[in-house]
Amino acid sequence: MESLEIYKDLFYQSLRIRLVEEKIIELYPSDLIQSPVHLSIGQEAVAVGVCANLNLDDWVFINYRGHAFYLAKGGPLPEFFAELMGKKNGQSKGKAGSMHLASPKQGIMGASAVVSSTISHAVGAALISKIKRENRIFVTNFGDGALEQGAFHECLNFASLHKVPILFLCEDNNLAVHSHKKERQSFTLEKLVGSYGIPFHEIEEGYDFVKVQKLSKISIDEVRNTKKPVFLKIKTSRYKEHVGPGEDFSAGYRDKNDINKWKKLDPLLQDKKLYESFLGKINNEIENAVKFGLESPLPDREDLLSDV
Amino acid sequence: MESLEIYKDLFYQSLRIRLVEEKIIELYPSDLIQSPVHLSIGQEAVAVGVCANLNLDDWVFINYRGHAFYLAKGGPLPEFFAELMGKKNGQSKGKAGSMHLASPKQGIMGASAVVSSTISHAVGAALISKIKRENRIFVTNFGDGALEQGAFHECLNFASLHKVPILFLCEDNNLAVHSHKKERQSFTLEKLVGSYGIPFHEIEEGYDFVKVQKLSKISIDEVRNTKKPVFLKIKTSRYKEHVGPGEDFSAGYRDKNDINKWKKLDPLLQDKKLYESFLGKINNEIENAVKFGLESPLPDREDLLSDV
Amino acid sequence: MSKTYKAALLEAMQEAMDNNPRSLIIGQGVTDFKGIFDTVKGFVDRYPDRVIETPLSEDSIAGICIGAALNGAYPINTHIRADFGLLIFNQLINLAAKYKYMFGGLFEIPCMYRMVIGRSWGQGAQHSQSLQSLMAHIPGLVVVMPADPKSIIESYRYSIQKYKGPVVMLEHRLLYELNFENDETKLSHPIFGSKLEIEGTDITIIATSVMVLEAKRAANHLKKNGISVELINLHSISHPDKKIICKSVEKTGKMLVIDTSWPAYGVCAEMNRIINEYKPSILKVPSNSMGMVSTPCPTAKALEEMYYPDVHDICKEVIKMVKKDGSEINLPKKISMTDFYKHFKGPF
Amino acid sequence: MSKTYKAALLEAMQEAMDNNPRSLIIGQGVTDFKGIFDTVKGFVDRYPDRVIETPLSEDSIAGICIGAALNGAYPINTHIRADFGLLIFNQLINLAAKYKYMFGGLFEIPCMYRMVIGRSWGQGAQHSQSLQSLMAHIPGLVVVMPADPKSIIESYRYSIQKYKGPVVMLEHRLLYELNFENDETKLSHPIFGSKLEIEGTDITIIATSVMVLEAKRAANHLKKNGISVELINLHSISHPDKKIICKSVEKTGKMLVIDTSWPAYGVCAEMNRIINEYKPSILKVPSNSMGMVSTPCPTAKALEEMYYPDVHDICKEVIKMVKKDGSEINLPKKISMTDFYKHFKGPF
Ligand SMILES: Cc1ncc(C[n+]2csc(CCOP(=O)(O)OP(=O)(O)O)c2C)c(N)n1
Ligand SMILES: Cc1ncc(C[n+]2csc(CCOP(=O)(O)OP(=O)(O)O)c2C)c(N)n1
Ligand SMILES: [Mg+2]
Ligand SMILES: [Mg+2]
Repeated sequence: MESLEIYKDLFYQSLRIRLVEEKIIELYPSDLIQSPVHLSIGQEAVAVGVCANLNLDDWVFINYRGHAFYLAKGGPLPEFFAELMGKKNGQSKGKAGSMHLASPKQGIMGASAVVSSTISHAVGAALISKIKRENRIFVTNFGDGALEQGAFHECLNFASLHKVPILFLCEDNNLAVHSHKKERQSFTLEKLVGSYGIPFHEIEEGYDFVKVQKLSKISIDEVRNTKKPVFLKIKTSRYKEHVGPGEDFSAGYRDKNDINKWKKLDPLLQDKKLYESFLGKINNEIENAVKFGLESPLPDREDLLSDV
Repeated sequence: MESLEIYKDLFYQSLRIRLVEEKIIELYPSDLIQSPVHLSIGQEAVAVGVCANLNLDDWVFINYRGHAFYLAKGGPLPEFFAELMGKKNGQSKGKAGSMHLASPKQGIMGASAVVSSTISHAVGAALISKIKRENRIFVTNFGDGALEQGAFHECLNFASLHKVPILFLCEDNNLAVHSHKKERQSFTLEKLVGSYGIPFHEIEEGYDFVKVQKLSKISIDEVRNTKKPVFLKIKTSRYKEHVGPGEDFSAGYRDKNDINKWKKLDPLLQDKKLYESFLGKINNEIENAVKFGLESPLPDREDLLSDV
Repeated sequence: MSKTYKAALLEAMQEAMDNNPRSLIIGQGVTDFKGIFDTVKGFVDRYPDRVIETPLSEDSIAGICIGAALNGAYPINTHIRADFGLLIFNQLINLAAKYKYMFGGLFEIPCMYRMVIGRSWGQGAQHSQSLQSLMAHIPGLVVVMPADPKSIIESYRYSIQKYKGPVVMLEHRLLYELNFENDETKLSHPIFGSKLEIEGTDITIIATSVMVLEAKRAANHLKKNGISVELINLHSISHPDKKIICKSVEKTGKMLVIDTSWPAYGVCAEMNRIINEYKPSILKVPSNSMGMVSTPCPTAKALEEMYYPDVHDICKEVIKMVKKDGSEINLPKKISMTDFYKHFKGPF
Repeated sequence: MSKTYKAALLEAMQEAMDNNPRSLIIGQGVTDFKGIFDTVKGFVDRYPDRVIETPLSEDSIAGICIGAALNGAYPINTHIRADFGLLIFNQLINLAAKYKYMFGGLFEIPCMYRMVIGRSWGQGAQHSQSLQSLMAHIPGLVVVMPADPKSIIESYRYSIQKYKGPVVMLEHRLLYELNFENDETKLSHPIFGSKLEIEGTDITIIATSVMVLEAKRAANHLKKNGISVELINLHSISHPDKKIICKSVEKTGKMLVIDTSWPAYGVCAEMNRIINEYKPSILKVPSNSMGMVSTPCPTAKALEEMYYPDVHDICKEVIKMVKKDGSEINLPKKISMTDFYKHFKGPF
């Protein structure tokens, strides 16, 4: 693809995610979505850029902040809205909600709301893939806060020891809820990862989906070629509050200027022309998806009792 | 002290531990000690060398392989034998047994039989010490296997972040039960520890109590002076089976030659003269301690129900 | 004078900091502007040394609390969801609960683990569990489920100032914002035992945490319809007051246990053991258990409403147990508990 | 033909490897010369890809099993002591148990966690726990405590070849070396339900794991003395067979529950719930619970002997329950269970 085409394509996908989440914000006060939402607004380029390099049969394991990855990897939008609305036609019949998105057909293998708890799942799936001599890779996506959990370290050790084809992907927004990385971490991530013999890469420009796509391809190709773990950290920026549809700059735990700087670099905000050109099509898709959700029946007692 | 005096003193202490454990081996078939024993034979110099640099009010947190540290830090011997025999006059009324030795008066703060589980206790005690502006240090002693537990990594992070006065002391005998380090670990420990900004030191000559004393002093002084965590790894060698009084070279999981090399360097085996000169006095102490244990009454129903 | 549940928690925490210089508040978010749902808000400014924000490392933090207690502190470790408490089960069960006994009394571990339990609003399977029975099974742990501000003040004070072992406090998310009228009843022992909330003659309801409130609403409704409920607030799950439980059931002949968790192997089970080891003949009809449906918790509101029992369901069960035919009694409307308690419009 | 418990485990593991190519054995020590008390010994040579030694990292290994199951494997994860199993409670309870439900059936997690429970010999507080009730409380987990070789063969086969969810197998350390005569009884469902071991008329004993054996010894002794015991082997702790339990107690009017763990919030409690929700009037005398004393486990042999109930204590309790005055009946001698079963001279 021409680079302009790539730019347009990734822009479209990122914008689609953002508009989906803005629709969630719009719907939220109406109580159509009665479940906590952890928005990815500001972080879309990570999911879009990385997933652009993944095949359908590559598996991604995500967490409670999972809208962007679900959509970027191809999870269906109508079932997404139905899921968030707690409807029977949701991907998981409404039992999952926003925090537990999954869509195995597209290789989205389930999200957990317990920090760091799906990293080991990705390692396990990759281990079996290696044993079966498959040719695909596994991605585990987590925040900077997840790095503090013991389970994460155990996973680095095991993945490197057993040489499994996995990309450790850290979405570093510098925050865990309201706490900054420096209040929580004493380690240098690059050195830490390096001590396991795992290659470490970093992308500073997490707002730039093209850069993310290009640079993450290097890491992803490395996993494919070496069939070994690689670590990729992408700097990003959460525009909204930790959970919920609002902003919380007034709370004083972070500086609005930091976000404003980031926003100045954010193509979705800067490239007004392209934005306008896609708006109609995307909003159309979203309206239909919302409609699908609204029209879906509620799950019933049988759904309550099944799937145990 | 003159260096010869130091040598003699540390020899005496190391030999005392070894003879105590050999007494355990002797007693074991008689079923006087009905509890698993994890012997430190071959590893005594670590405990003796390190504890030589500790004050009475420095606290040590140990594990199930705790005989050597208990004795080196000054835990009373009669109550030790009574404890192993499950008697009422044991340090812990027989409720602890070999795996859970403690003696708070001498700063031996309790041993756990769950790998890696007392490291955080040492960090916590050190944290309070810092808050109270005390002038003492804390030692957490663990095996190479403990490095694989997530909790250990969490502790490195916290200790470094909060700058607490703790010595992380790894007794590296290269084995966890029957499994070699290379089957379990993909990391370079020095780099790993370094990534937390924690100084790392290593002593190769874990058979040599004088070297251990001298070199560990550097690490311990560093903790005292900087009031920050320091990591010390000491290479050592377990002569006996993982648990129990026997040897298991016939099992084939390790090479007897490796141990033989180590034994050739072991002063307790090589310096026959000094050995002989101390034997009588130590055996005398041991006989009295065993007698104390034998004569101690059994714990009763009241003991069973108390201390919950 | 009335007081909210969370105001009582704030008061208890405040008192801990002021009256016990050993107290330490440690956990994720304890220094942030939300301050554990306002219960330790602003503390870090006043007690900078004794309010400790932590990394996302539950296991080691729980162990750090044990070590802190050994060195003379009284650590109060917060967990915004009891579900994450599963990460500390090794430290809690293998270490904290056993430290004193295992060493024959050489050590004591006075400390408190505060965990928020229960539903609020679309929290799904991993943010809604009530894990009290797992902990109450373990000798060496005291597990308390305070149901009102007064029990909070009394039991936190006693734990922090007098008790020398680990206490797990399970605080129900739905209760935080609720306002309680001043209540004159007193616990006979603040961290052990249970409390007789309402005297009655027709049936004994034993309830925990927020279900005490639902049971009260049910009792009120039923009273108007001629059914007299005796209500026991279990309070200390690990050390319930067997006497008042047996005495009550002996009087009414009927027992309904309403817990915030699953009935199997839970509070409902334990209450039946207590009765049967005393005198099974006091039960004149089969006992009854209410709690979460025996599945993980679904996220969809429509399913959540079926998942949790409420005043409507309680009345229905009581009527069944008390009268063969309750057709003449109107049931209270099935209004969502979260709607009734009103404060769950927000995301968390 | 007779068979030891551990020979049955070996057979079950062998069958797993041979008949289900997806099977994976993963845990600490699975490749060593002891091979999890001989139950997977030598496997690594024959199936090098499918027997995986692990670092000391219980939490992540449990999660790796979940991921492995998602990718088509059937992981069998071993834990030499159930006490260390507490380190996997987050993965077991928050993830494995909920995966299928939480995602509305999109995924299944067929896998097995094998955990060794119980006393052997001076194991103390952290190497002796029986944590079945903590897991049996959780919907989504199947918890089985096989008491004999036949149940092992049947239930492991069914779990590994047919069942699509996580199963926790609790194997009692004392049973491993024991030889069992061939037993013709069959489980009606290998991983759900319970088993009537002995028919009798005077009292129902419901027992788990090794306590089934002790109860059998007691039943034999009591039979000679004119007391007829009906014995139920609970087998599936999470899914007991309520019908045979209720039917039996209805017949005998008396229930004694003997578990390997603490009575409170445990198997003893749950059995009483089952009875009382069916018909409390079937209990003609107070029920009785036996299990570990309500303290952590002491190490001293002298205390251990008081800590665990044995055939002597069981007979004593049964006599009390069945006859007002049992003075004419001799009690069997109080011999240590570990001495009786003979194989604990060794260190572990
Ligand atoms: C084990 C665990 N502890 C605490 C929480 C509460 N919690 C939810 S999200 C979060 C912050 C996670 O931060 P990070 O990993 O950086 O992800 P981000 O939210 O920034 O995307 C915390 C502490 C949790 N869900 N799980
Ligand atoms: C959490 C946990 N997992 C497994 C075990 C079983 N176990 C006991 S000792 C041991 C090996 C520990 O090795 P290391 O830390 O090197 O200490 P060493 O025995 O060599 O002194 C293991 C795996 C345990 N006690 N705790
Ligand atoms: Mg973050
Ligand atoms: Mg070792």
